[in-house]
Amino acid sequence: TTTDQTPVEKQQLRIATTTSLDDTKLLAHLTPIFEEKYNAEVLIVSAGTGKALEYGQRGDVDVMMVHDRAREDTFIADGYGINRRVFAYNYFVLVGPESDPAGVANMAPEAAFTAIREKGTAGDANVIFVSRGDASGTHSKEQSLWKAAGFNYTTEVKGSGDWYQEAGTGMGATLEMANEKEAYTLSDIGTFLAYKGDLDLVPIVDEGDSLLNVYCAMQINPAKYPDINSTVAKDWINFLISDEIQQEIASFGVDKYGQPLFYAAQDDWEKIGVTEAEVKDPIA
Amino acid sequence: MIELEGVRKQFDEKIVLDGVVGRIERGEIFAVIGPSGSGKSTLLRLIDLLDTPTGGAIRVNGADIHAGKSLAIQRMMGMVFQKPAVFNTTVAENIAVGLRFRGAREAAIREKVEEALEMVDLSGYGDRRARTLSGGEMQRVALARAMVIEPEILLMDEPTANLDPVSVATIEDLVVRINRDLGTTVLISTHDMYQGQRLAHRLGVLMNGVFAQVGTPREVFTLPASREVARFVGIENIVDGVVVGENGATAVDAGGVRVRVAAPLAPGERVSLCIRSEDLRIAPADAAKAPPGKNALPGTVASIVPRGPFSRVTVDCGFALSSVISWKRVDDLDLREGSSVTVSFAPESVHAVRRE
Amino acid sequence: MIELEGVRKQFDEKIVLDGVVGRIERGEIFAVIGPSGSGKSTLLRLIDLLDTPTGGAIRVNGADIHAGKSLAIQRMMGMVFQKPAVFNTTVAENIAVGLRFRGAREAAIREKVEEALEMVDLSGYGDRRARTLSGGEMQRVALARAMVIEPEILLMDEPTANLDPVSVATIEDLVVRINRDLGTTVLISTHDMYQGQRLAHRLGVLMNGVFAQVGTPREVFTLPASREVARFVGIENIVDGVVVGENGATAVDAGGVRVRVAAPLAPGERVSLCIRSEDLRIAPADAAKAPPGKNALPGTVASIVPRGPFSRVTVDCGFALSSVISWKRVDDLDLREGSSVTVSFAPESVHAVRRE
Amino acid sequence: MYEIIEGFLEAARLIVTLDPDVIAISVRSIIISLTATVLASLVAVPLGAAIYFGTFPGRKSLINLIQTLYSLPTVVVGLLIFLLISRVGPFGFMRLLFTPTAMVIAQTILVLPIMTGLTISALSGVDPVIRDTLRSLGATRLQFLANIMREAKFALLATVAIGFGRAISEVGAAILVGGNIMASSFASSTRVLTTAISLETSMGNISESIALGIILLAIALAVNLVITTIQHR
Amino acid sequence: MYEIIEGFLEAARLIVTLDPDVIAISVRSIIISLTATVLASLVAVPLGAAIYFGTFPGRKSLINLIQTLYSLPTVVVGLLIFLLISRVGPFGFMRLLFTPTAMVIAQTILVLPIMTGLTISALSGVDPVIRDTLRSLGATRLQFLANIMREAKFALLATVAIGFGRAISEVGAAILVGGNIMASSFASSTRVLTTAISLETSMGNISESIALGIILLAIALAVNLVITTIQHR
Ligand SMILES: Nc1ncnc2c1ncn2[C@@H]1O[C@H](COP(=O)(O)OP(=O)(O)OP(=O)(O)O)[C@@H](O)[C@H]1O
Ligand SMILES: Nc1ncnc2c1ncn2[C@@H]1O[C@H](COP(=O)(O)OP(=O)(O)OP(=O)(O)O)[C@@H](O)[C@H]1O
Ligand SMILES: [Mg+2]
Ligand SMILES: [Mg+2]
Repeated sequence: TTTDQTPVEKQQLRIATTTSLDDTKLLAHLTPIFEEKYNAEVLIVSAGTGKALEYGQRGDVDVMMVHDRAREDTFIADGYGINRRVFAYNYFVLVGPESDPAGVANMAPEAAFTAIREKGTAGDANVIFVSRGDASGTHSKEQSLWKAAGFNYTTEVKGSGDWYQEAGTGMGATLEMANEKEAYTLSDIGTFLAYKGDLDLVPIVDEGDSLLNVYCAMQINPAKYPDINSTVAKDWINFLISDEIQQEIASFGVDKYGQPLFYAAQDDWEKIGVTEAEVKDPIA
Repeated sequence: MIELEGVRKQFDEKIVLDGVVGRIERGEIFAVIGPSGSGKSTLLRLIDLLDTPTGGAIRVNGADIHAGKSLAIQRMMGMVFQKPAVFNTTVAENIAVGLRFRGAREAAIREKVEEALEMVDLSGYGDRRARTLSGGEMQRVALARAMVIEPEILLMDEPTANLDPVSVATIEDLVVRINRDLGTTVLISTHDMYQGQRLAHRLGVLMNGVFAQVGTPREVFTLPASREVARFVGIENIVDGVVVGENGATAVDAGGVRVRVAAPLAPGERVSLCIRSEDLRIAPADAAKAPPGKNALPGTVASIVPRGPFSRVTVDCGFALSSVISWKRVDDLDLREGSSVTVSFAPESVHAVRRE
Repeated sequence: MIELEGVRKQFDEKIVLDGVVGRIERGEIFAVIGPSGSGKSTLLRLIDLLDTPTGGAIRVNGADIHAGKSLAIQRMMGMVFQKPAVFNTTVAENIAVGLRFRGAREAAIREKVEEALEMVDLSGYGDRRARTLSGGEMQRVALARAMVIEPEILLMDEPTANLDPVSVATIEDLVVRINRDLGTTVLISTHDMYQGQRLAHRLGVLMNGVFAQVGTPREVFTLPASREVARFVGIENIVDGVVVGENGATAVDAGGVRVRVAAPLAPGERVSLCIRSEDLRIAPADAAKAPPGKNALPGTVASIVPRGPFSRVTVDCGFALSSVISWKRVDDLDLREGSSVTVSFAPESVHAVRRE
Repeated sequence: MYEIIEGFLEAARLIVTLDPDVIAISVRSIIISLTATVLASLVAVPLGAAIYFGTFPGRKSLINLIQTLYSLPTVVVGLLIFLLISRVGPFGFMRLLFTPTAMVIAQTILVLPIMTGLTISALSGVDPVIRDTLRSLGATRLQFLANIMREAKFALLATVAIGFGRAISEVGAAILVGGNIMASSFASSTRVLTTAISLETSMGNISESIALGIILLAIALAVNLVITTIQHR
Repeated sequence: MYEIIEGFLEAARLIVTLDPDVIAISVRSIIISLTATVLASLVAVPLGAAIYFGTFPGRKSLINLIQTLYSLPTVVVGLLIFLLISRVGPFGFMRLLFTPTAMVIAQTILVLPIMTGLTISALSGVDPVIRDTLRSLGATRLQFLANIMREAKFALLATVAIGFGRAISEVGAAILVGGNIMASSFASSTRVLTTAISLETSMGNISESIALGIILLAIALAVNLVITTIQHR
């Protein structure tokens, strides 16, 4: 589809993306390559996962890039999304003050969460956990971690005391808040690295499969919205899982942060628990 | 041309106009005079379609103007407000506004504005910012602004209240000229009775919500319809009394003093006698007797107050009578407080009004 | 008490006051008269510390009031503005403002306000919203507001411009009373010369940025200092001529007609003769000759114009001379346009001013 | 579009059921924004008066500056306050960041320019003769100001209405210095209506957002009715 | 605090080096917000005049409603427009979402209440005698309005300044309906100064945010100077 503002020959691709992909500048790095190759124009709308899904559900974008498996499944099951492909992953990290008042450094994630909650509910004023509290992918992950640790999130965590505070904002602001309050929080690695210079927070727990953060792209179902731009959408997703771009993703950020922000999904499909088709098969 | 048919206007509780009836003829200069707060401005505003009467009708050329307010009727009229406001622009632009509204051409506008400025003695003020003008200058701009559109009916609400006598004379001449040359009907409200009289063909005296009297200046000034009107039009000497018969002629007994009156009155009637001060003659007490039939009342001078180029001499003849005479004459007669004098006046100079 | 020492005021380019010099005594009523735009309001505003002179000084009791503006000096004065504005509250509150500023007690305020309302004839208006008052009512509220604080100096800028004669008389009486009873110094600007004269102990005629003349009303009215002042104070008959010697007496040749003058003048001088209309006597042409030494000029009636309770009769005697006489007398003399008459007046009635 | 209708229903439901979270958020919004408006009035009105009646050099430039600050984005205000009160900032020792107090400060500063500017407008609307009359009646500075303000009452209260509107509707500063915290105690929480709306929106809960927006407008309406009542008294 | 100083330096650098991205964003901000302000004026001024001079029933309630809408949060405006123009909305077929046009619409609607309200205030500041004089001079409706507006010029232009300030400083609606898109073509992009500031802030780039804020204020200053010049002419 085209809008009136663009030159006729250029196709427009509208992408709704979770903020972490945009904030890390990964997409800004990839789009020029795509645009040149496919003579297309990419329009990126970055929003929280919930809002991104809303855009997708209303047919306002052609492609969605998010990191919340459970909601992705519902989205696809409801018939809004098709052709999901996983193109990158990295890890969430539990960050906190260097002093680590709950003493949870290098514990397994679930154990660390349990310990923090215990100290917090016991009334240790130094132990605070700041939650995104905004139904983002990160918030979803946090909730699933509480669940894995054996707690009922809505009754036993949320509202169980002033130790648990919902920021209700984006990752950056949540990190700022945790920094100010010398509190723990769960962050995606990309945002944390981008902010690191301004923060006194350090990674407390950064290992464990349950911290896995998997990014996927999917097409909005043209059956729902027939005039959606499905050709370029396909091109984009196939572009992401192409060998060349997988390389780009794997090396992105090394020069700036000394470590990669994302890992290519191409060869690690088993580790991240998806099918090979989902990382490799181009969309027909 | 303008007919007032029981015009009423009420603000909240307060009834200001209580059924004003009157008729202003085409080409006439009609002055509305009346005390402060009597509703002169209110009446003019109703005629100029700026306010709606709460009762009655106002007809212009037969048509009820408030029935279907129309621009055509509005444009027949021009109004000068009591406290004029000027637009925040130059004097010339202020005067041009009405012409612009009527789509006049630029050259015509410039010429007419120039003429109007001259008329109100403000030539050369065209480029001044109107907001910085003095009170009187502003009033003259407002006048020029209303006159320049050559309305059929010119409404003026105390247009010379802030002007000095020389300017007043200029403006009055202008009004008379416009009325004479263009046939403009002029309705002017004024608190200056002399102005009303100088200018107007007829006067209406607005009091207590109605015209207490409508008539030519001479009628209103010499034959006021009531004690109140008499007082308002400046008749200094108003004496209350009762009519008595006296040798076939009519006389009025005012607290023991008899005053002869020319007009026939029924004995026993309670009346107020109005005697204009200029009809009184003050002479030394020992001067030749007044001719028979004339009133000649002895008295003593109670006070002498300067008033304009004259002095106002008040004589106590049982009741107070005052006369306005020139300073010179006061000196000639060697009048001073306490002097014994005779006040004489003709019975024809006495106007009697019934008291309720 | 108030000394004006070369007071100057300039707005941008325009010089309004150009070195006004004068002195107003304690307890005096001083009237500033002058044409519209001559700077009367400007002068009063400067005295009331509302504006700053661009030159000269104003002293009150010896102190330059603009050198160190002080509340104490401000509070000595009260001012009534030419176009008064009222506060958006009740009439009573409007009048109370100045008292409140001075911290008066509630009971005292109530009493004084009631008194003031009565003084200006607005009893019962206390609870009205001041914004809805008529022009004249507002002006009376402004008067009451300034008077109620009993200032030492009362400044009034055309305070009766919007009032009818009855109200004017009330206010004038009030001013005289305040001046007499409280010793208030009153400085009043007015375009109504008669008012100036009725009220003022002395008048200042403001013209071209300075006082063209300062004097008692009698001085200003009978002996104007210049042709301009003469014209302004309403002397209708101003005749230009050249002084000639005539049989030892002084006479002036005005276009061939000789007028005798009592005052000694140097022959050859160019003068203007001012003759008040009330000093003229108009008699039928065939009436007895005027006594020797009096001026008696033959002429024909050029026009008869009603003016107040009088008529203004203009006679062409080579130059125009007009006199104001009562209607009755016009009828008695059977005057009409074209009638041949003789105009007579004493040489003492002629005031001559030098022409530049 | 049905989200709008749903929003109304949701708003009705939240109000009728006295949803405790919503009530806490609404009360917090009212307290914070009213406090900020009152504080801002206390500064803006005297400041506006000082500028309007003042005759200092640079007066015109100052007025221009104030008008320019109408465009100050709330985020920028938030950032500046943030820098001042964050732990490493000059006022960091006061530990104000992420407290309702910080939000009051930010909103006060946010509405100051417009309230000051509108105060100047309100005062210039007073007839100059009224000013002269007050001076002439011997008003002290304070009496003068009090009376001029009474004359300008209508416009000044309209200014307060605008200030309150801007304070309660802004979100950028509130979220930056307040943090949109939902803690279990009322005092530690900083979530107000606008930040809650933002959050709901970012979660894609459009009906809830609109419901909260309607509640916010209902509050604004109530405040305006109070102001209008005072205006016409 | 050093971020503020850094912000100034950064702003200077961005301006001096004519950073093409910053210039594009700034120009877009100006175009969108000016357009919105002009459109809003075209609606608000006649509307305000109609309300001020009108005598219909419910007039007072309408004015109250308008004052209430001063508190309309930008996010709520954004949401409402979003619902209207998103693909499944009633105007979805026009494909306006994520275009500068959508942002203009949102900002226009956002500033309408305050501009209408202030227009009413501006008109009520005109001396009633001026109104009577115009009527008396036989003004048509249009001539009447044009002249009243000329008399109220000062206050009306101040209204425009406030409208522009609110438009260019708002972010909630801009981000919702614009999407903060940085595309390769100017016309397809929707990033404006405020959304860019939000983005920089969310990425922790405080100096950059402040730099952009300073540029925004510089633009506002320029626009204000123009308005002031017209006011005093
Ligand atoms: N602020 C101003 N700027 C420019 N000119 C002014 C200003 N104020 C007054 N003037 C001019 O100064 C002159 C004197 O004004 P002022 O008001 O003192 O006259 P006035 O004698 O009171 O006249 P009037 O009898 O008409 O009230 C006028 O020509 C007026 O236009
Ligand atoms: N809007 C209003 N609301 C209430 N009363 C009003 C209103 N307008 C005028 N009045 C009252 O109506 C009466 C007549 O007012 P109007 O202005 O017509 O008097 P006027 O004869 O012109 O007086 P003046 O000679 O003092 O100008 C006054 O008592 C005035 O207070
Ligand atoms: Mg009147
Ligand atoms: Mg004056």
